[in-house]
Amino acid sequence: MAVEMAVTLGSLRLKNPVMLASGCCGYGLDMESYLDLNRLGGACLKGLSVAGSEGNPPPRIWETQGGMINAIGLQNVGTRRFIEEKAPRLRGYDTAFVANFYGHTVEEYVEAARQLDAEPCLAALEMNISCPNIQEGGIHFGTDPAMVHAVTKACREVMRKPLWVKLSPNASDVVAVARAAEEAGADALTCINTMPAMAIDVERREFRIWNKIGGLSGPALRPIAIRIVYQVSRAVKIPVVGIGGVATANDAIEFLLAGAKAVQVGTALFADPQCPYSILDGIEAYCERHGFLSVEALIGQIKDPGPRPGCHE
Amino acid sequence: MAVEMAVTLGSLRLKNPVMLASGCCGYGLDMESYLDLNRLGGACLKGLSVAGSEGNPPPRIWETQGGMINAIGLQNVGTRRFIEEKAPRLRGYDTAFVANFYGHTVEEYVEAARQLDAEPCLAALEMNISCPNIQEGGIHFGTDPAMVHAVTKACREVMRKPLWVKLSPNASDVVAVARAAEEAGADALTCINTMPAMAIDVERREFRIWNKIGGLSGPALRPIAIRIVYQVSRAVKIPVVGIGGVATANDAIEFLLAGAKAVQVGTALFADPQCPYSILDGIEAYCERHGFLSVEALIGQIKDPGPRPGCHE
Amino acid sequence: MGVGPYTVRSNVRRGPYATITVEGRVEPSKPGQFYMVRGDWGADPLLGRPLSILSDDPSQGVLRFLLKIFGEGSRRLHELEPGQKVHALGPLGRPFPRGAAERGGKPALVGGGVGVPPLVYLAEAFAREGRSFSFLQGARTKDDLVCLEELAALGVQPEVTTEDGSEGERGLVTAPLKRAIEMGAPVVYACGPEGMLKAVAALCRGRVPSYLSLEARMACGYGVCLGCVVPVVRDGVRSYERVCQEGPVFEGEVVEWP
Amino acid sequence: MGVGPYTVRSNVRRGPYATITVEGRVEPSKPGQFYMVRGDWGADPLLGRPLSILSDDPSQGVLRFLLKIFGEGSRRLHELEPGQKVHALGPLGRPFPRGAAERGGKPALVGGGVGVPPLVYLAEAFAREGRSFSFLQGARTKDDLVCLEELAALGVQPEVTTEDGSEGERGLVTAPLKRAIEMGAPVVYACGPEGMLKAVAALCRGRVPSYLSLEARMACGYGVCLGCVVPVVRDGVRSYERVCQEGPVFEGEVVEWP
Ligand SMILES: Cc1cc2nc3c(=O)[nH]c(=O)nc-3n(C[C@H](O)[C@H](O)[C@H](O)COP(=O)(O)OP(=O)(O)OC[C@H]3O[C@@H](n4cnc5c(N)ncnc54)[C@H](O)[C@@H]3O)c2cc1C
Ligand SMILES: Cc1cc2nc3c(=O)[nH]c(=O)nc-3n(C[C@H](O)[C@H](O)[C@H](O)COP(=O)(O)OP(=O)(O)OC[C@H]3O[C@@H](n4cnc5c(N)ncnc54)[C@H](O)[C@@H]3O)c2cc1C
Ligand SMILES: Cc1cc2nc3c(=O)[nH]c(=O)nc-3n(C[C@H](O)[C@H](O)[C@H](O)COP(=O)(O)O)c2cc1C
Ligand SMILES: Cc1cc2nc3c(=O)[nH]c(=O)nc-3n(C[C@H](O)[C@H](O)[C@H](O)COP(=O)(O)O)c2cc1C
Ligand code: FES
Ligand code: FES
Repeated sequence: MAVEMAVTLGSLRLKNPVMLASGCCGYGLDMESYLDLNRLGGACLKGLSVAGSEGNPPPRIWETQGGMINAIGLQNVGTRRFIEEKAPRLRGYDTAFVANFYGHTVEEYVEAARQLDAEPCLAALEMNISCPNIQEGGIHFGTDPAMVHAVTKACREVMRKPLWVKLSPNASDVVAVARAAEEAGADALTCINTMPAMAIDVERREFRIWNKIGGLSGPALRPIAIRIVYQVSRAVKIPVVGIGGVATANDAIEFLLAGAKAVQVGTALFADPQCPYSILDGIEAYCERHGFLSVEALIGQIKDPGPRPGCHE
Repeated sequence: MAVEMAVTLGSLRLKNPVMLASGCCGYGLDMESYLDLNRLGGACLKGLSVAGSEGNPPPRIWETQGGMINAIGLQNVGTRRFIEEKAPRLRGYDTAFVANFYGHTVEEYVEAARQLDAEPCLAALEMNISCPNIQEGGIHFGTDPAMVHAVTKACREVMRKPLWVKLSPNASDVVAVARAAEEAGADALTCINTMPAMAIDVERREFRIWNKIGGLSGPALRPIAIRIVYQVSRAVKIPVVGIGGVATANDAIEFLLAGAKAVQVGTALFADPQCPYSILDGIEAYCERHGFLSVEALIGQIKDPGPRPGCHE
Repeated sequence: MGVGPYTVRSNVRRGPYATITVEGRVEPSKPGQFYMVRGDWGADPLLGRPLSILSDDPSQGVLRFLLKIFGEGSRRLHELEPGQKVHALGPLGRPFPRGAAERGGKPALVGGGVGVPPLVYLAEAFAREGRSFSFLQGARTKDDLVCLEELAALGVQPEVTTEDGSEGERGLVTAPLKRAIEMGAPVVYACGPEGMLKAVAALCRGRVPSYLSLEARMACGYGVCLGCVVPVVRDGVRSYERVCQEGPVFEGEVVEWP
Repeated sequence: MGVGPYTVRSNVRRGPYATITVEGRVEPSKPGQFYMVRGDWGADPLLGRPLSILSDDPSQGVLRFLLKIFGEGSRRLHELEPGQKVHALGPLGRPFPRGAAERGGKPALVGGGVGVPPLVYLAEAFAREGRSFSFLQGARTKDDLVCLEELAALGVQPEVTTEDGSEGERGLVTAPLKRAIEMGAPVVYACGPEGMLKAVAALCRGRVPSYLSLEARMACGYGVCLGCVVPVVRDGVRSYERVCQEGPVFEGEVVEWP
């Protein structure tokens, strides 16, 4: 029995549901020695901005129990140099490259979206909204449905490619943010970005990370991400891409059953750059074992007993 | 050099900064075979409501990487039976018992607060606001500053004992929630409760937890908790109590340096009910090694380089 | 109550099974009690795993478990090497009550899979006291029979049933149990998979008292988390009781099956 | 590039130090390169730890590291037992450039602590090629001197300095290095604690090219996370470069010290 691995996210068809996560595979090219990108569903590239960024001073990372904190500071070469220097080398691949982009104002988002939309090697754009809005006193875009609506709409208007919006877990009502993005024209939602976190070196009494606060990623985050994928995928009609702590096929299947149409692998690549292969093999074997003819048939297929209003403690 | 271990939270003096967390030590009594409660700073008892609760059906718990999910459903005997059956056995202790309480309406909170406030064995009350407000369509109290203000104020008015408010990490702007509680008269803030989370049994395609969603606790959560303690303790004047993944003395010291006046130990008690002893010993040794004459001298003493506006990724 | 560091003395593996002996300070225990066991590793896995006492010797500071690989936690315990440290908390829970066994006749001990160890411990106690009893072990297939050596050392001849007939009688353990009850067993002690326990409870209901050792996911094992509850009905009143504290042994009559 | 499962062949411990030999598929490497090494455990610790190659033998599929306990990750690696599985990714990073060594004179190899292993590997390469060089090892005290056996096996007599004078010359390694430079060393290769590297860079600046192998916290080790950067200044332009990719070996002249 051959399992149909392809999944469809709106107008975009991925050859399988396993992608690389933004910030965890550079511009794709650095993965070449380890992975045949053409075997993957796709890869989300390091977050880009119009101006580029040299990133934060070190230390930028710290490992925690079951996870890690990073504050890279979105180091990137800028959209222009990306298009000139990196994109040409991506054009030969037969996989879906998704450019992740951000800004500090709506205008910066729109300009990045406009430039990247014109780049033929990209299958879609993924908007990172876990950034401070410097016009609104530094509130993070992603925590506020109204700001998410505004920035999504503004970008959608200047683009032709599919627009994915990547949600932050740090929102009181992530479903409201998801709905705002959908209403404003998002084509898919990526759930989730990292959770703001901190660690302290008690011997030196110093922050472990230059930026004090960084983003928590890895397996520690997965139960939060699964919950959000489940909540969001039931609340919107557009496809959801699951991300957060995927390291094994079982992890990926958890996301698919919860309602994600595809998954992205981030932190797990650091310990094992080839884990996407075993994830793919495992998903296929699972489908065979459980009689699913396609990955699509699996999506959202958790047996759901309906509303459960109990308390969390 | 004898280190002064006592800490003062408003009008309440704890003999040391290590407490047991609510829901992780029953009504205190179940810990007796393992711990001399009189050696601890205090213990927060299992969440109480006026009506009591039989709790959720099993399965109620699931282990995740570096953490666990629980949805006990706040099983408790109710305030009345607590006062009649449990409290008398707590009266002989020389430690600070804190009753954790909750409701599904403001009235339920107020009634629980009123009853517990009259119980002499209690040093303070800790309000759990991570519960759905059934009058407001099930939105969790803890995510909304206005609701937190209202419920805090209402309880404060009927009480004499110190009122601690236990914040949920699941708020877009946890500082706004903290400020609302402070303004409404909270005497201290406990940071943090569990984070909503989910896990799926992929072989059976079933939720791991009857309630589908449960609360994530344990070391996985600690970097999030440290960040929140740091943010909140800098934003309010009332004391902050740190909680989330404390298992070792270093973990506790991280919280104290971040700005917590005391810590609570929850999930770590499950693997080692005596870990509070080693935490206490370790804090004392740390103070000696670093020349702190008292734990109070340590609180908030992270070397802070000032604002760091970098991005989290 | 022991909350101790222990050292692995030996770990004898047979396929997915392992008989693990640890050394340390061991408090006296009774058959049916268990320990929460954890290796000396990081925060993944985080919690101890409940394991029944197979046998112990407080005077020698020795404790034995029979373990089967189930998921990640048991896989890690299976890999322990002699000399490695483990944390174990126990003995925990209520043991098999012995009152009904005094009534004369041969109590029936019914075990399956990793439910067998606590019954081997019970058999050892009975054997030491010179009481006779019958020991029934059910398994899917021959390879899933456990503790045969331990039973042989006690001079116990287990009545074996396997579902595929690869050893002993073909079928379920309820067949010989039915005969044992007909022969006048005054009480039934059982531990094993849920299906087996449910069938044992049904068979015993109204005829003979049964004591079933249940399994449940546990976080603490000592009563504080309320994570391990099962619904029970006592005097018509339904409530949740903790498998680690009110159990793991429950009267068959009170258990409400899913 | 090897992304492999390896098996621990031996782990020889001396206090906080351990010389760990693993077996598996080993790709050819050069001195200064490293591997990301991780035990076969759960998600805590999560990431590999960068370890310099002490020596390797691709034809025999053997790889050796010298490890010192620093925190939790290295403590867990220190505890590995023969037969256990490890994951190792490598060889990674740019090796020590050899061009300047061609110029004649004796290159100076300067190591301290866990910075010594890559220099032992370099010494081995020089020895094999029949080049002469000087090998300086600095330590706080006698017990922190490492790889003395390996050096002896290569016939290398290291010039030793200890801060407390417990072995060799009392003082810092910069003293013999100064002499080596005065004697005409064409190039300096160094790896060790930040303070040592900074002093070496200062001493060499303007006199002799220096190549320093830096340490940084790493998540991936192969260039994708941007976690391991250090500020460097090239042609007056400051930027962040990745220790795992543009390094770990940098010219002393370009490194901007904290
Ligand atoms: C009182 C009692 C005594 C037991 N005695 C033995 C014994 O002597 N030998 C033996 O091999 N096994 C015994 N078990 C079962 C054993 O505890 C589980 O097989 C083990 O916990 C599975 O953990 P895991 O990490 O391998 O599985 P996973 O499924 O990966 O575990 C995930 C979580 O579920 C829990 N869990 C999963 N299955 C069970 C189960 N059947 N019972 C309880 N918790 C479970 C785990 O503890 C863990 O918290 C006993 C269980 C109980 C409750
Ligand atoms: C290129 C390179 C080569 C190295 N070669 C060796 C070697 O051959 N032998 C050896 O013993 N050590 C070597 N180290 C240092 C070794 O990697 C660290 O001691 C180790 O990572 C510490 O991990 P830990 O968990 O014990 O410490 P923790 O402080 O608990 O580690 C926490 C985090 O910080 C990182 N970290 C802490 N200290 C260092 C450090 N000095 N360098 C890099 N990351 C650090 C860890 O990798 C981990 O992510 C090398 C480091 C680098 C960068
Ligand atoms: C080092 C690092 C860099 C990241 N950079 C970005 C980024 O540039 N843009 C973005 O949207 N997400 C970024 N992320 C977040 C990841 O894409 C992902 O959402 C998160 O790490 C959770 O997934 P994981 O647990 O699989 O890593 C980064 C994560 C890490 C660890
Ligand atoms: C099994 C369990 C039950 C809990 N019950 C309560 C409760 O009744 N009231 C409450 O405010 N918090 C409750 N909590 C949350 C803890 O008090 C604590 O905030 C959280 O677990 C994080 O701390 P930890 O990582 O140390 O466990 C419970 C946690 C667990 C694991
Ligand atoms: S396992 Fe915690 S109460 Fe039973
Ligand atoms: S460690 Fe990831 S880029 Fe260097």
